[in-house]
Amino acid sequence: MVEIGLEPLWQSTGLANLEWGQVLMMGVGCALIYLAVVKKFEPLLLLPIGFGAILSNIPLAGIGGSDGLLGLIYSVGIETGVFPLLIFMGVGALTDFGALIAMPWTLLLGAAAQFGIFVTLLGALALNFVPGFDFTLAEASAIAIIGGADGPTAIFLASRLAPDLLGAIAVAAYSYMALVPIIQPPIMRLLTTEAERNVEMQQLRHVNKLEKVLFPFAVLLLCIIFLPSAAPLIGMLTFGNLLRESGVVERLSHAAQNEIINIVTIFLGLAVGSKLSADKFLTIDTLGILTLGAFAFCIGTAAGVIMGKIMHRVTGGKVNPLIGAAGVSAVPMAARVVNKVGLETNHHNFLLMHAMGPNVAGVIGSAVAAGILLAMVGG
Amino acid sequence: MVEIGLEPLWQSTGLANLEWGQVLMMGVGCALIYLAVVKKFEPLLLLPIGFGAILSNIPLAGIGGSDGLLGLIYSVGIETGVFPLLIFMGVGALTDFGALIAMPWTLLLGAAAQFGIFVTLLGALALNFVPGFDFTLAEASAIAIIGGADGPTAIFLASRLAPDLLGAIAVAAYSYMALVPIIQPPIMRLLTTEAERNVEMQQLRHVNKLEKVLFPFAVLLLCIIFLPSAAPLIGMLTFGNLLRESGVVERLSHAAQNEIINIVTIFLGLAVGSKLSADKFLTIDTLGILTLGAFAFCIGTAAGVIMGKIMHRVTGGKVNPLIGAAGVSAVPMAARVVNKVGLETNHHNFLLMHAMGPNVAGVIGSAVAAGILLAMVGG
Amino acid sequence: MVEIGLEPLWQSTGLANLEWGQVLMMGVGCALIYLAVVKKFEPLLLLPIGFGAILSNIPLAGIGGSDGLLGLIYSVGIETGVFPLLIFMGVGALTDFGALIAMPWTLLLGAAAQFGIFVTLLGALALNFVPGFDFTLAEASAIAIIGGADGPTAIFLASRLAPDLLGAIAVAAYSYMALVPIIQPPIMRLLTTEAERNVEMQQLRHVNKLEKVLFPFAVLLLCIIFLPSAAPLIGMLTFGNLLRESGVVERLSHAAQNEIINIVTIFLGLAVGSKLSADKFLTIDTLGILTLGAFAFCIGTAAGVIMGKIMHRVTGGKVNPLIGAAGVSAVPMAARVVNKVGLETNHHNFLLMHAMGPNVAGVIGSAVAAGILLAMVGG
Amino acid sequence: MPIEDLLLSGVNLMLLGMGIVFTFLLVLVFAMKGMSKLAMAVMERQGTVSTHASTPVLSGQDSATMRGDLVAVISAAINQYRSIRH
Amino acid sequence: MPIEDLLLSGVNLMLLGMGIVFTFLLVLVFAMKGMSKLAMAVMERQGTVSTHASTPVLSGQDSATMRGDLVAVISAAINQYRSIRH
Amino acid sequence: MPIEDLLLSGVNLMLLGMGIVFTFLLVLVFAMKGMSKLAMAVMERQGTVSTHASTPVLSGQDSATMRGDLVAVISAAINQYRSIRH
Ligand code: NA
Ligand code: NA
Ligand code: NA
Repeated sequence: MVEIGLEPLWQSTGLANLEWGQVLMMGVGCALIYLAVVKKFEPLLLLPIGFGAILSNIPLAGIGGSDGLLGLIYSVGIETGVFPLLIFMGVGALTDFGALIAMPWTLLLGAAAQFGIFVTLLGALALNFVPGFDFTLAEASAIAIIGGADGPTAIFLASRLAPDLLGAIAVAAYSYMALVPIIQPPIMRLLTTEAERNVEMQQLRHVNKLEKVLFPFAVLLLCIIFLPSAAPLIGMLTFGNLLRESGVVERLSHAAQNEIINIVTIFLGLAVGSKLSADKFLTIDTLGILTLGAFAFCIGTAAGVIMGKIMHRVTGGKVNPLIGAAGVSAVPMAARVVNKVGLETNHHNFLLMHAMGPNVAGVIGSAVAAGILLAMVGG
Repeated sequence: MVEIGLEPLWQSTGLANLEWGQVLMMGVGCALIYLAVVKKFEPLLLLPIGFGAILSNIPLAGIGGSDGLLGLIYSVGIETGVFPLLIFMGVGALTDFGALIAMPWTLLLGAAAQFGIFVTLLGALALNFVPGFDFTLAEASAIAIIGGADGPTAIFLASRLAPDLLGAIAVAAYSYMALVPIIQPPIMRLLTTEAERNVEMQQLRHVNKLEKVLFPFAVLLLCIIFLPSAAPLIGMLTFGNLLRESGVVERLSHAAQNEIINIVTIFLGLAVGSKLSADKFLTIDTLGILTLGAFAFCIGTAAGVIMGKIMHRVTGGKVNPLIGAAGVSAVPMAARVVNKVGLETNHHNFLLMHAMGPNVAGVIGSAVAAGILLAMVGG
Repeated sequence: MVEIGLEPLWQSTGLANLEWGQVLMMGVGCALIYLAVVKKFEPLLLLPIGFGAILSNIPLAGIGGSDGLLGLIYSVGIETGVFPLLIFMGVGALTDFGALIAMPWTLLLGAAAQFGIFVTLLGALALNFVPGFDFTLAEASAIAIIGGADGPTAIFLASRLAPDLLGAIAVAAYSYMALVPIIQPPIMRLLTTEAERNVEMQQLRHVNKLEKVLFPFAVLLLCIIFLPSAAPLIGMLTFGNLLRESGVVERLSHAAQNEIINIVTIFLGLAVGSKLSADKFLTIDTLGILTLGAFAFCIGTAAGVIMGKIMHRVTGGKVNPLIGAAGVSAVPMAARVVNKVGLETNHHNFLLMHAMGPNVAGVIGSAVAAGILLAMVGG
Repeated sequence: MPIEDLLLSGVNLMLLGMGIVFTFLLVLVFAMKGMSKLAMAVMERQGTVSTHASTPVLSGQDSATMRGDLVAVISAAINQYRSIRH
Repeated sequence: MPIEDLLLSGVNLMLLGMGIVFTFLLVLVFAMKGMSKLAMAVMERQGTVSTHASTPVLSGQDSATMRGDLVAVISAAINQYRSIRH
Repeated sequence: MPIEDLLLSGVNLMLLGMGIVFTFLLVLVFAMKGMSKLAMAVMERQGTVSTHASTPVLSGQDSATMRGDLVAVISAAINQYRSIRH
């Protein structure tokens, strides 16, 4: 007779098996969902990540384990790098690079903002002087990419260089992307004069269809020649963009912008959440990552604004240095923040379109930075 | 020279290789398609199941084999449990639990209707007295879940406890769900007086948005504490529901309610159909399963109605006992049947909304029952 | 200290690693994209194939390798045969077989046009007399299927019989399908008299719903009896068509016609592109395949038209022989070409609907031919 | 294999292949004609009986019969299968 | 296992099973009642405070607090976890 | 590895990294400027030649040329590749 008594019954309850770490991680999951739902912090990712954290910390159920639903999704979609790359395809299909094509020089603002990545890399290594921290170069690089302010890039790089830190890095990346409206404005105001913030930029020129079709090829060509390690990211971004701009594959462009990116986002979020286990997330490393992440965003913003000031000088005052802050990516949040801070000084100064140039340049810039880190450290 | 003659040609025809069992199973497949198309029996699942049965019984083609399309889909989606869980996410995203939140006591109707599951479990074991039957406890449990009147739950549990019976169990579950309008009314009329059926229930109170957002957490919390083995099912159901009710992830909610559930339904049906092979389906066990399934639905309905009568007494006549029949789940068919039987007695008595409470309670109830069976028998 | 110097930096650039073959293949990829975007050559497939060719030839990135995105997609979707079969399901769901049901005799036109396949098979074998060519029977069969003028069938068969030639075969199949408006008209004009081209055909009879529902079963039944090796292709085609015509599974039919086919098309194209590597594509074999492909289309068209002339005689002039050209499939391009050539002779003679019959018959015909080749050569 | 033998196999394959293609599609022609006749007969009868089959909710009587049908059909199949195998 | 023992297991399972189902759903009844009360209280308070929470773009002050909250919550969790484990 | 060496690697990486990022994006600036010029020239020429390229159905002459193009391009590629490898 199969023994079905009260003792095995009790042993099969969650109460009898819950560990403190799991309870705490479920709390973290709930906090992420709270931020997503109530505060509208990047809800498309933080809600699934938070729920994934709850599910994978349920005792006995093993949902995050190698046979569990979230564990399976993780191994199929994130370990292989497939999900972040498909998201990048969707981002490419959703992005209009017209503003960047009209103002190619704003690419330099996107370049400058990547300074946040590399300073954070140094910061992560320097943190090793503090007892309790022991980041390798690969881990420091994965943490540094938070400064790229780009979720899929961060997840892609972390899955390659530091899978154990992936949960914390993804949470930090998306949280700070949502916090861009709080982090950036003080830095922007501090580094610019009122006169600079007051600059009205001339209207963008018209960009024709052929330019938009050739643009993905130009970016991909340089990537092939100089930095093939960035080719998976840049390749899928430009592929998605070509689907959009070619105008002959409407069905596929629609699928990349909707079905694929939506389905993958649900699975990506749940799978990232499955990495929020107590033993990997509730460590001193996570505090370091959260601190370094904030630091990265601040440095990146500052570097972008300072490059903006340089361009302001060089162009004889035609460039409003505020748009440099949009170079961190965090599309389209950072561009909206630029617009808002600009309007504070001058009620008729709409910088949104001008900020979109450096904003999308930041996406390319951080993919390039990710490629460099992969090539130099990933070997 | 490669020999290409008439003899190998004949050997490559279906005629030369068809076995009787395959012909019979193709007939079963056609019968299922007939029921789906002409009689509108759960067509979303019975049509793909029936077609899958035909395809996987074609000689030589090996479509249901380990290298064949349906065999591959089965091993990726059902053996792993992924497909039923994704369907549950979609069900969560499609379900408005408002009626249940307005009348939490109707959860008890959903509880009572699960009696059908456990009585059927006993019945399956008792059937072993009949020569030819030899159900283990695990197999009996998988058969019993048909009484839950919930397709994905039945497939999920069967794939874990009795994969060989999965085809017959899935066919029985969906067939009887479609037969709810024939099975339930006589039982409902038999067990209730005209006065009871005549009861008009008061209008449901308004349920606010926050309640709807908190509801999935309440259900999941109890599942974590008491019954973690039900967490995969309950977890995905509540996740889907949170996507719906949070109001901040419209894109993801839409994907769960449409793209994902539609795609998975096609594949789930075909893969279940691939388990309808002669040697597994054309056994005496299948007759037992079909009989027990009908039995399970009857008992579940009766138990729900009797609990409805108890609530009718306790509340001093405020509850119409008919709504207890909706506790078996089979959403939304069972609720519609309640409404129809109610209207027979009183032309102005619309019970549909009141029956939706126990109806969705039945989904939670059978997921809970599945968790119990997994925990007690699945180990 | 990790060595991060200029030498490894240079070694990580594409410039230092690019091989000529890769550059050439990227050029081929660009040419395919050019044809897709500017000339509207089957853009839904040639654009992803072309981009896949570029991506998989990027040095160091390994995107087409076994761990790369495209390599993974290839092994999951094409090596298993899943993608072409899902496309076939979508084709079935998108196709209205009404014109064929109204004129069942036009099936013979679809049969005749398959002559292109088998003559090309002979041609491929005869090419072995030319030094440098050494096609096996399996390879010759895979090449011959280009004459079926049906992309997914060609990819399915090539993945089974000659995976190394898959890239070239897919490129040839889709290119020539796009070239149908150039290849066919001269042959059609050459083989028909003005009087024949002038024939106006009587209006198609009405086809009722039940006929459309029974049609997929009739086709599948014959396939089961005579040619089970064609069952994967014919099975998924008829399944998709039943989803469409049954009228009870609107959600699933919509998913097969949109989400599934769009998503799979993107992945199929990219994965086929990943087979366009220099060592497999830049061979004398490819030139042979391109030549044989054009040859196959010409022979298929001619055979169809000649069978059309026979039917013209037999029916006492009721059949316009032009519609035989549509028997090669290439849906709906070939039917449109027939319509256009018909209008040249007689401005009031709209043959489009009459050409749709042989056109969809050609799809069935080439799936049957593929089944024969699989059964005879694939063993 | 010498090229001549390959070619011979190819010719063989062509003859058989075209033969099967034509046979298959010719049989399909007749199958479709039969099917169409059947379908029209059924539709005509149904037309007089009213469009009964397309009512979305089952009427009691109709379905009760049919449920009998389902169990009957499967039972018959199982019996037949068992009697053949044993 | 003899059928009688199986049946005994089955009865055992039935009693336990229905017991758990009822307990679970009964506790859920009370959990839902509590939750509804809480939700209505919160909504009422919010109703007077204005529909603050649903503003899509964050106001500076509100979010600054919250960012403190996020880091504070996670820090507290980590500290607690470490103090328990060590 | 001692932390000092790690930091040295980090500084190295930072200098190289920012160098490459700036070089890459600077070259991209010029590539884009060139591309835009090219695109505008092409569009202007096309504007006068009419919007020929966007006709959905191929005109015979145009495509015949192009089909020659396709085979020619691939043939050239294959020849070049073979001549290099052998
Ligand atoms: Na960035
Ligand atoms: Na239920
Ligand atoms: Na064809």
